[in-house]
Amino acid sequence: MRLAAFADRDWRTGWAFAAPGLLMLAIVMGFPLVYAAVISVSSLTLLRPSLTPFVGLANFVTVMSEPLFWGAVWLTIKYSVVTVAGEFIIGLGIALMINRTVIMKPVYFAVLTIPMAMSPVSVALIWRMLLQPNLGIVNHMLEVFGLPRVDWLGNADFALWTMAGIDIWQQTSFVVLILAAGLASLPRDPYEAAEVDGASPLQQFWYITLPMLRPVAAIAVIIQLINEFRTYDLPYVLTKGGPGASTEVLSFFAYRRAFLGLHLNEGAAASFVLLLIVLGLTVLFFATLERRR
Amino acid sequence: MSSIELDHVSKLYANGAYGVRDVDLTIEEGEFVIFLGPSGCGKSTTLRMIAGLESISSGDLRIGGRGVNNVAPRDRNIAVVFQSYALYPHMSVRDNMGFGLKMRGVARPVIETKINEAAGLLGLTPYLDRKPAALSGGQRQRVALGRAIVRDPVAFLLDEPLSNLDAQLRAEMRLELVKLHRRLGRTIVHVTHDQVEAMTMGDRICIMREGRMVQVGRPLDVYADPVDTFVARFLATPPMNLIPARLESRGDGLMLIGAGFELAVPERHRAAYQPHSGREVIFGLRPEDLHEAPQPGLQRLDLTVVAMESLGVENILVGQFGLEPALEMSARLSRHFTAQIGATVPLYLDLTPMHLFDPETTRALPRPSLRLVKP
Amino acid sequence: MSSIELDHVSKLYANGAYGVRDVDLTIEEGEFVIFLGPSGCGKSTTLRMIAGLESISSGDLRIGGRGVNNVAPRDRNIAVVFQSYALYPHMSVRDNMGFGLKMRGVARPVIETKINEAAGLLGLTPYLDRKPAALSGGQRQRVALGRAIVRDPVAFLLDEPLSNLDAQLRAEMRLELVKLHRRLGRTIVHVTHDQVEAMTMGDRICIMREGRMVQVGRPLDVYADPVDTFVARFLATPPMNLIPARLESRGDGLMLIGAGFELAVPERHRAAYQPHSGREVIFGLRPEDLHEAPQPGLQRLDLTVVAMESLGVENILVGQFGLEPALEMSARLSRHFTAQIGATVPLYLDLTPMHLFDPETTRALPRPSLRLVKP
Amino acid sequence: MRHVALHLGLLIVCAVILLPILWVVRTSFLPEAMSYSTHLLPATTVDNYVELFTTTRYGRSYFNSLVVAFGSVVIALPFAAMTGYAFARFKTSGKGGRFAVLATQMLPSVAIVLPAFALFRTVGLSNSLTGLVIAYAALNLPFLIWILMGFFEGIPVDLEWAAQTDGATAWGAFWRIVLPVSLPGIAAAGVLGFILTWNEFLFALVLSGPQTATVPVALSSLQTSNGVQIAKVSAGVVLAILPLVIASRFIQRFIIQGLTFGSVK
Amino acid sequence: ETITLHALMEDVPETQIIESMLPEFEKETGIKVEFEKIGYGDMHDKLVAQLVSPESYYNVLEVDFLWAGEFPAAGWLEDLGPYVAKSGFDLKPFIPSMLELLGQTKDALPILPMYNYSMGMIYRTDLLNDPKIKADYKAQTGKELAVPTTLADYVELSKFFKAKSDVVGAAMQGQRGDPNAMEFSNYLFSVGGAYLDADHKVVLDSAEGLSALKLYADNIQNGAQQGALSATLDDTMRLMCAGDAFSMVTYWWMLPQLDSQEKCPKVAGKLALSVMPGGHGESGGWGWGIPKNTSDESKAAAWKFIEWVQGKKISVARAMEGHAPVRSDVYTDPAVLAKYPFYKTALDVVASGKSFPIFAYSAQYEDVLGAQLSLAAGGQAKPEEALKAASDGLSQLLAK
Ligand SMILES: Nc1ncnc2c1ncn2[C@@H]1O[C@H](COP(=O)(O)OP(=O)(O)OP(=O)(O)O)[C@@H](O)[C@H]1O
Ligand SMILES: Nc1ncnc2c1ncn2[C@@H]1O[C@H](COP(=O)(O)OP(=O)(O)OP(=O)(O)O)[C@@H](O)[C@H]1O
Ligand SMILES: [Mg+2]
Ligand SMILES: [Mg+2]
Repeated sequence: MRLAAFADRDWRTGWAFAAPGLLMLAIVMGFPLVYAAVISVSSLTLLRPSLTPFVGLANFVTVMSEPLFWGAVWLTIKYSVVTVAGEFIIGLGIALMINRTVIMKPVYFAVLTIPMAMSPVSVALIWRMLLQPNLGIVNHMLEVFGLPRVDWLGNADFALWTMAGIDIWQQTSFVVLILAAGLASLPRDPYEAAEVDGASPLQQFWYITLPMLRPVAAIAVIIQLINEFRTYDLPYVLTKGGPGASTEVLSFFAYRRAFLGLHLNEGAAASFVLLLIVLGLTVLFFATLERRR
Repeated sequence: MSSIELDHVSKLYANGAYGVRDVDLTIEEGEFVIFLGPSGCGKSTTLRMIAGLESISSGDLRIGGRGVNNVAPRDRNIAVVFQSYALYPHMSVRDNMGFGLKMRGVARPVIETKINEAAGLLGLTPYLDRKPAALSGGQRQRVALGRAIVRDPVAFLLDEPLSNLDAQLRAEMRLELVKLHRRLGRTIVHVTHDQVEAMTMGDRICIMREGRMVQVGRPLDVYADPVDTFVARFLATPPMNLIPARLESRGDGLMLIGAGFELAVPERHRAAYQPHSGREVIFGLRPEDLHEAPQPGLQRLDLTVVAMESLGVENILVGQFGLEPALEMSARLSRHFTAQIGATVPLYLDLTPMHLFDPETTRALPRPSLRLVKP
Repeated sequence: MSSIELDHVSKLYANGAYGVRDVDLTIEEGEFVIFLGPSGCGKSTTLRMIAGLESISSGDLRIGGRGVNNVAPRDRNIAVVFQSYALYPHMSVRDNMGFGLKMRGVARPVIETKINEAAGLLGLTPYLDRKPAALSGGQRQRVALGRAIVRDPVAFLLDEPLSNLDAQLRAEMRLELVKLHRRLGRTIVHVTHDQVEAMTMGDRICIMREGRMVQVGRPLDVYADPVDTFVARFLATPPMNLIPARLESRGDGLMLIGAGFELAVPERHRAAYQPHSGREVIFGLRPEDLHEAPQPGLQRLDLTVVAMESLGVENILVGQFGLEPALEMSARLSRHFTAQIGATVPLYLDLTPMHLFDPETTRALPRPSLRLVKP
Repeated sequence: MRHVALHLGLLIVCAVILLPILWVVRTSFLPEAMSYSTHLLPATTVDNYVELFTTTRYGRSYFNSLVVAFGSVVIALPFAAMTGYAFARFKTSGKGGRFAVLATQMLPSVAIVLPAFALFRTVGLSNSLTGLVIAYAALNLPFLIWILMGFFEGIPVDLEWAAQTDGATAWGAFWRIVLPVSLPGIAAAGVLGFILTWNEFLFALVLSGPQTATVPVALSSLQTSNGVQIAKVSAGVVLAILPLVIASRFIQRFIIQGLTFGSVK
Repeated sequence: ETITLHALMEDVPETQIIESMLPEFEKETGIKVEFEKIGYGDMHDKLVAQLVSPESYYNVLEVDFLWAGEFPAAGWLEDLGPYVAKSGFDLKPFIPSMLELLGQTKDALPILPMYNYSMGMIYRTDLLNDPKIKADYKAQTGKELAVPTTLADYVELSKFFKAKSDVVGAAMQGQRGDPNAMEFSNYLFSVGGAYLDADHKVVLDSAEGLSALKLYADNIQNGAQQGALSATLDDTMRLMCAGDAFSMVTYWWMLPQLDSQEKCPKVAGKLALSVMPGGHGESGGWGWGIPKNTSDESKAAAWKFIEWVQGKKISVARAMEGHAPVRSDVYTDPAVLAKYPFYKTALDVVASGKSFPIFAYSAQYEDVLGAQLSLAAGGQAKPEEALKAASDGLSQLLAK
């Protein structure tokens, strides 16, 4: 009884802190989210903007029985995992390097922030220019070096990975940002202990840095994962999902359903499927982390 | 091959403050050295420089004859107990202790054995799987100690490793450290504020003050013959009584004359002190040289009791004597001695181990040492 | 109005381990209480519960008669020195010390004055503008202490506040704390492992063991009459000698008979111990009750010297006696006493303050206290 | 030796980032017709920049973006910090709550942009900067909450205890101790919020009107069915990069320099 | 209390031409018009948000022909018929195929044409007249090198150029979606195929359809530039401009942009426009609409504006600036023809244009078709299967 009473105080303080943020989130995001959820089980289309009759899970069934859907799911997972892994590994490497240098630090940092400051749409436009197969500078340089021209986005086997490369080029900076901040707030003490315990820089990284950075790193990974799952600007500008369906990721699929197909309800259903997948992966990810600890 | 030489080593911190100034010290292989000094005098800084964790601003550091100013800490193979413990917060006690061994490629079963052994020694066995955050202060300190003693390094640097332990455990640990030293024969540098540790554990003690080494010597030598009033007062509690007086020849005797008291300098010191006759001096006498009972050779001094502290083991008396403003002396007396505050009690001073210091330089006036050379 | 009452208070940690079990203690307003106990026995936990930082698993805590189980720490107005210091890393020493006052809306100039005063007292004046990271261990600890003493709280909770200071500074701080206590008259709970602090500073000492309070009393009472062998051994170093023996009536006398020794129980304890005649007991005698010179009433015991420790101030002798396996006793002797290892020396035991304990329960066998009631 | 390798690595990274950017900078100074030329600098002109401001409303959009990005961060950061703190320290709402908050960001924006538009329209906040600021503040919240939560979890609870016994309220401990100690995290979260807003497109498109379009919308409008005006896009991108590069000078103090508080036991 | 008209416009020259004349309109009528210019891809999303809301911020709409089925079907647009009747606006000069393209029915006129983007073939005259190439071609095929008249000829020619010269035969916009769907439509119409028959039955899956698709895939693979499958209009234009391609199937008004000494010095003066080989190409265009969810006053003002901007006078004035007219009287206007002689051909292109199926799901169908075309052209699907899928997709969408 008394135990509860004490916890109660903490509990209330906690809610007092959490409330403004949660309230704001609830007010601004709550309605759209609920509305989107309602739409996903309604018969609302742009041509017939009425929620009724409700159709239950029919939209989900429709969407899932679409031949392109499961391909899109698989593609999205593949794409997200590859980009997040790439961004994390490269980003961690860069963050560590930056953390260790003394001189030039601000310069490196300034350069690293550049890609973040570009919206994905402009990044896509720019890379379309650079990778233009016939006139672009990249293929031109390849040719200068005696290499064959590459059909970066027009080849079904390549397009997704080109897109992933562009995404990594841009988004790695974001991972660096968070990891660098995480590194900066690690305590110095354990490193001194590790030094005298004879740990090499690599071992320090593996046994000290990585575990201590884990909470922040995990969050960076998750946020990135969510962002990648929702990617739609890049395929929108770069490939429109093509060639064929080779870059048709799930949120682009949802976009097509909602805005081209005018079936907001099916778009919402596809979106919720995506949400469930990401949520599942997120929970799984944290469960794994916790078990490994 | 693992002597540690500090050759005019200084440490200047970024803010312009000196941590250590011009320290010159050679620690022989296998020696057990105690660092002692007031808070902030540079003990930890010196240790950290030896470990390689702090850059050396000037001077040279050699380990086993090899200059190591630029050698990374991990290549020096030194085990350190940090004053702040510096435990790995994300590792269990077991992993904390095993880390150093693991890094040096020791086989898993060997590590396990060593950890279990050390944990048994330190009373940490029930806590092996906890994280440091769930330990008490003393338990954390023991983990820090355990992390060092499982290893077999070139030298151990222990920075107040027992400060947060209870007296009993501390006594046990003291013994264990001495045993460890005997068994491995490794150099040990031990920072402590504990008089018992300082006096009993080390081959030598090094007394630091404001970044400098002021006296280095065998514990009882330093205790018996402090080079100045600082060391004289520093080494024991209650510290040595220091009384301003004048040295005067009286017949063929030499007298210490102060405001309201006169004491005769013992025969054996007369020759040494004679040259200073007629000068102001500071007269030093340790509290344990004031006795409650008269004995031949002791000189009587009447003290008005100002304070009486019963430590259980013994009683400390603080008394005043002489003219206004009165002088003060403390005396260590038996636990059975009692006296009312304000009462006047006669105490009997043994002046044989007396000291005289120059009031200006605070340096001791030389006299033959009373210390017998240890066997 | 600021007594602190712990009413069957327990603390169960999340991992199922008890930090504190069923502690029942009333600390009067203005009392100076010492907590003493082995590492990990629950001292810090108790303090943190009083401060309101740790939830109470069961039992009631009252401050000034008011139940405070659910009162926030800041509303208890208690100053704490944390064992881990818990300094604010981003604030200068000055701001660290002033924070508590600022939070309570004290005027800036007043804060300044108080900080300067405390800093002077603690020898921190030159460091006021530094961040804690640029301080030595002892300096940090003093900042932690300073943070508490600038305030005027209902009670001070000091968790080993002097452990990392040198002996001299510690003596000064001890004095300052006592003065502070006199001046403000606030309740102080002080955790320490230092015997001098424990014996001299507090009105009462509370000895804890494995989460329980085992003895609470005035320091000299506890010293003179420990309730069990744990307390007997705990309170001093070297600890009380505990020797297994048998109590036997011999004529109208009462004898302690062990493997190779016989000692007569002094007259004054005979009545109390008579009922236990014929039983196995543990005989306890403190090292300071072994003397080097014969005196009337002392009983001679010949010891073979096993170890001799010169602490400067005094010498500790560890000797064996009796049959195989030999029994061991330690003795505190004067600094001038010397003996070769292996030699046999006669020592003279004063059995007046002797103790007997039940070997099974380890509890003391009752006898009239020798302690005179303090005036 | 290690230093050399380190800088070499970083220089390679910088080259990978900078080469495309430099090509963009170059393109921004070329006439549209030459934008695909493979020569280094066949001609130079500042027309692209001039036209951005004269024939399109890029200046206005730029201003809008700054206002919206700053505004939303200024609003979201305190809220996020508080909620993140509650999550980290008080375990408020448990794991479920944490994931629920994050889950609000897991829905592709295409699914909520129309409902959000409906909401904003109803309360009269569509087509206004205020509306955008609020929308982005809310959109950024979940990520910022999570990031800050991660940082707060790393702070020893001792410090807050000390503050509370010093008489600070939970709020005081948070404000005066926790926040300053986690400045790198705050800075990172702030930057993150800024760039998320600075780059977001769909909400900006749907919620904004002609006076409130943001930079991504403005740049996107250069993709016409008549072709992409890539030279102008380049110029716009170069301008869009500037504020963050300038700001990085200040941010880096917190983020990569660290606070070097060190241990204080 | 003047009314301000708000329009969401695509940021293209057509819009800029009108925008520059707006002050004139305001002076005449006192009605202020504000254009918000964004990219084509973003317009639909933004418009839809406004149109489904209780009151639209935009009170004049620029509507693409692809939405000409959807917007009226959703009931978002006013019928302009009564406005025409009331103001006595003359519809006769409007090219019938344009009116039809933008959804005019017997009963209603939801959208009034604004400008046209029908497609034809632009090709390099210099290459066609190059004696060496001529000889080569003759040697290889035994035929004279000439402007192709059938699709098969065109593809063969295209492949020849790619194989035998340093230019590719066709700059093709093969990106999935609008680009390839529009391009393919030309191929389909060129071989005489159709999406729907007169009774609105799906006839895409026919022999003609298959031959069109095969030729299309063949051209992408063997006649077009590398990366054609990801190319958009922009890419093809730049390729043509760089002189790296022999031909392209594109909007007819691309000609002046490419045939410009200033913009494309490599090909200026060496280009010509023709109707798509086979005689029919894809037609396309934009129109004006008035949303239902606005006030009556603004609807009236909107009509006034539409009437003004599509009237003969302004249309001619616009044409002089490069406007692609929807009125035949503008194409034949002497001043216009004097400035742009190729408008004569353009009129053929426009008049002969056939239309992509216009219904509620046109935009989606474009995407469905685009996906299948992309699969087939990329070799990921057999033409027969792709065509079947595309055709089935159309049936399904029509059935909705
Ligand atoms: N967070 C925790 N979770 C579980 N057990 C804990 C936790 N904190 C402390 N303990 C355990 O509770 C017991 C009491 O701890 P406490 O810190 O009160 O000891 P202490 O008496 O202060 O010891 P010391 O003198 O070493 O500081 C210890 O055995 C410790 O291991
Ligand atoms: N990072 C630093 N920057 C500036 N001065 C420092 C720094 N670290 C320590 N100092 C100063 O250097 C001096 C020596 O510090 P050191 O830690 O060696 O003392 P110490 O002898 O170990 O003291 P303690 O017994 O209190 O631990 C102190 O006065 C301290 O204030
Ligand atoms: Mg130190
Ligand atoms: Mg403790």
